[in-house]
Amino acid sequence: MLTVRVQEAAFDPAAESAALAAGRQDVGGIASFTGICRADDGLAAMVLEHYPGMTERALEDIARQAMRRWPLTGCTVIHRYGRMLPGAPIVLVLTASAHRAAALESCAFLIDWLKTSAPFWKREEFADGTERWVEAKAEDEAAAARW
Amino acid sequence: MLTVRVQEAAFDPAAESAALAAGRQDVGGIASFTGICRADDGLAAMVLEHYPGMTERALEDIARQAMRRWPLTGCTVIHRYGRMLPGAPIVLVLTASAHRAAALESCAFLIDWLKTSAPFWKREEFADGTERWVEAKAEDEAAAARW
Amino acid sequence: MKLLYFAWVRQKVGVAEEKLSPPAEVRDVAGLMAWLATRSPGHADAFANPRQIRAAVNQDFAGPTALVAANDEVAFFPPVTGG
Amino acid sequence: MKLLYFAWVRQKVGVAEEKLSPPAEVRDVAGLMAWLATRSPGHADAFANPRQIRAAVNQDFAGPTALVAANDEVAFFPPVTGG
Repeated sequence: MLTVRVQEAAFDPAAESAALAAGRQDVGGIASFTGICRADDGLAAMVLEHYPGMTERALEDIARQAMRRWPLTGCTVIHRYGRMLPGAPIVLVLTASAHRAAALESCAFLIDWLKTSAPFWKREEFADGTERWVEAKAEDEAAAARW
Repeated sequence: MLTVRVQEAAFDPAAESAALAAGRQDVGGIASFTGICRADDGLAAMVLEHYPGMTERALEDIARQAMRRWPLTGCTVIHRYGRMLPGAPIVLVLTASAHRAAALESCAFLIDWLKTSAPFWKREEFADGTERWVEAKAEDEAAAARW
Repeated sequence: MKLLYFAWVRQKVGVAEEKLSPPAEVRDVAGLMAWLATRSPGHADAFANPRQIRAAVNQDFAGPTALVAANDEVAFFPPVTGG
Repeated sequence: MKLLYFAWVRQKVGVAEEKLSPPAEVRDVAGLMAWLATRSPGHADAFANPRQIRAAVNQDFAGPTALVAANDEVAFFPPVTGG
């Protein structure tokens, strides 16, 4: 089972997790990562822009790659776009497998990959009215390169 | 924020996750692992026995260790005991941090550790009436040793 | 050719999307960026430092030497920052 | 001394818990297992292969050479299988 969604609306991790386990008895573990908008340095809001069409294709490609590299029973990737207030969940990765190592590793792989290869761009808006585009981090490239 | 619970009742991952993020704006990611009872080889039920007193102490020790080793804003470990039917969630680990690597790594650390050092024992009951104690796995020792 | 711009590339160029017919000597992503930089002060600003810019051709990431053709969809943007 | 047994150790011994006063020459976990093995056929069966058994003294994991004293809580069980 492979689910990929790019959406403005919030997501429901509990419902997504239940969907991965529903109707099957070979799921031994579900790993998840939820990325949340932090309020660093007086951040008022974060605006996520993406490349409609390419984003969906890229997310589906990488989710399929995770399903091939690890013995997963399912994989869910949901990434939001639009305006996020501090505390808002932005991205959800869920991986299900008979064995915990496959679920945990593929979850880390997917989130590392999303940071460096999904066509999203973040703009930060601050309480004082200034704004700035978030710059890509060398450490994110390094994290993705280990896979 | 550190939460450790040993309980017979089911847990609510969504509520536990919300509790880790509630009232703070420095949480950039929450990693989680939910261990689920598989229905391998005609399993009818899994019975988890534990060492009351020692279990709570051991879980609290390891959760504190995770909070020291990684820059976590919170950590939740819930382990159930008693009779579990296939599909039932058995264990929940949640880690929250400003940064994803800390959350993902400490989550893997905690679940590896639970496998080898928490005083729980699993007995499998099969549809044909037989039962057997689950044996400890060398691969679990190896997984825990890498930390 | 359909051109798409995202993030600060879009802000500097001033439009999110345009249809253009580059001359025949524009064969690859690097050549396209050089040509686009001549089209307006906004384009010039956006493409002033091509090394800060990433591209996708027909929705696949593409390096400076990737070929571009008349019916392609070519996008320019800063390094991605999702996740 | 308070003795606790878990999993198949408990099943073989036949009780989950007992209070005993081992003789003075029982000083450590290994000595305690050897002495317990003499107490009943169930105990003998449970402690037949001490290498299959793990121990905790006062709720901390303890190896065969860990000391045991009169007021200790000592538990015996198979290698753990939680998580």
